[in-house]
Amino acid sequence: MKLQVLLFGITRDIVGKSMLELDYRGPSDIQSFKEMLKDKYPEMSNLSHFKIAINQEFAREDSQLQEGDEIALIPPVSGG
Amino acid sequence: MKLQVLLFGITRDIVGKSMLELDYRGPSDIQSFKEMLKDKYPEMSNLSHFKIAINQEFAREDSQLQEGDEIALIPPVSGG
Amino acid sequence: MTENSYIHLTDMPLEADKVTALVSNSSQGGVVVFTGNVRDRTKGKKVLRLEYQAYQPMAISEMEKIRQKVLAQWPQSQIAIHHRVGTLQIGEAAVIIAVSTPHRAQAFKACELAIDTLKEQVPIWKKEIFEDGEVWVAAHP
Amino acid sequence: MTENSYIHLTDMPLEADKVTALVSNSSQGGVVVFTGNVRDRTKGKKVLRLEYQAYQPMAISEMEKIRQKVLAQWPQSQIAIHHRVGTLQIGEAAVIIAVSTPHRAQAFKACELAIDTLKEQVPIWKKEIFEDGEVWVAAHP
Repeated sequence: MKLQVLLFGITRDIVGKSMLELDYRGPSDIQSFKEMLKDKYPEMSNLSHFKIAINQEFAREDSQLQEGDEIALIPPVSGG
Repeated sequence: MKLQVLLFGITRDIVGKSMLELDYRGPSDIQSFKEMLKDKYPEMSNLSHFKIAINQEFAREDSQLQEGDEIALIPPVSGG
Repeated sequence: MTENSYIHLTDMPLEADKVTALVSNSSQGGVVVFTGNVRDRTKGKKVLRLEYQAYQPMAISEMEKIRQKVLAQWPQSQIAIHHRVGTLQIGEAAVIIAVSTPHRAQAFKACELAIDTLKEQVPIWKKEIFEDGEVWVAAHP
Repeated sequence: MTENSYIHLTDMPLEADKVTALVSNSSQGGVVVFTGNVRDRTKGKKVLRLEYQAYQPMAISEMEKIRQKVLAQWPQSQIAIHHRVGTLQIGEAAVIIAVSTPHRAQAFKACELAIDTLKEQVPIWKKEIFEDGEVWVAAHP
């Protein structure tokens, strides 16, 4: 499925752009999607953690990606 | 002993002035002094409580009044 | 006890920005400011205005004691306490306490300790003026 | 999630008076305001400036969730959260949270809950700029 992935903070620096366009062919669960990203961008494995947001909500354990979703990588936040 | 007693809040209203000049002949402990005031101004017995300050410090149980002290009546405070 | 800018008793309107600025500096990450405002009613009864009276030198001395207590308990903190006296209109600030600390949890604790202690110990009294009378707050049981 | 004046993400300097005024009214006795300022050093190292980046719509939505959580837990409270983005100079405010409640203890609790939750959940990131490099705060273990 075609996904557009928004990038922020350190993940934007790792990838080198603010949006990633992917033709993702793996399983649609969050864990598999994160594994694919770590394989493609090994530096992501060095982060404290990173989360996935789907349509501006934090993904849950059982969330599934769907084509057309607004996906974002959420590295450790540091606002305030 | 001659005492000048500063009055604030409701005690100022009860006595009707902001300073009371007394020639106090009772015992110099705080408890006796407060009893004298309650006898003289019965309305003071109706207060939640009132404290005595000597030289701008709260009197303690064992404090003694001395001529020349700056005495003040401290009814329940309500600042803030 | 002489008054300093950290401890201030005044019949002029309080300014939160000024009190906050006293404790803000580039090495303190967090500032907590408590403002106590004059409310428009007490137990459902409409308040027209308030009058604050203070035993001025002792009030300043007791406010300074609160400041020293906070500085002793949180040595890296900074604290300022400004209190209003005289006639206050509804909505005006009666007290502003600003505390900064390196870690924010301490600033919340210290600011709350300061206002709680002020309300218990500082010789300041407020009289609520109603349409049909006036009452010294907390005077009677 | 649309932005309202209670929840505000802006690249302009924050104004504590404005945030405070949003929650101040004549029936709330106490207002607690937390301001998070940019510090001049991190672990002893001099910080030149900071850059804040936000996932704007989600950050606003998460700030609004915090607001709703506070309003649910303290139904009589009012709360405003303003957060800065873009380049901040040392000493400038990155976040201001103002909470008013009828009873002050609740305002302290609610304000602290709000800033603690914001720092855990709101998708905003800061990069510290040093003389010899820059670091995304908290990114690495």
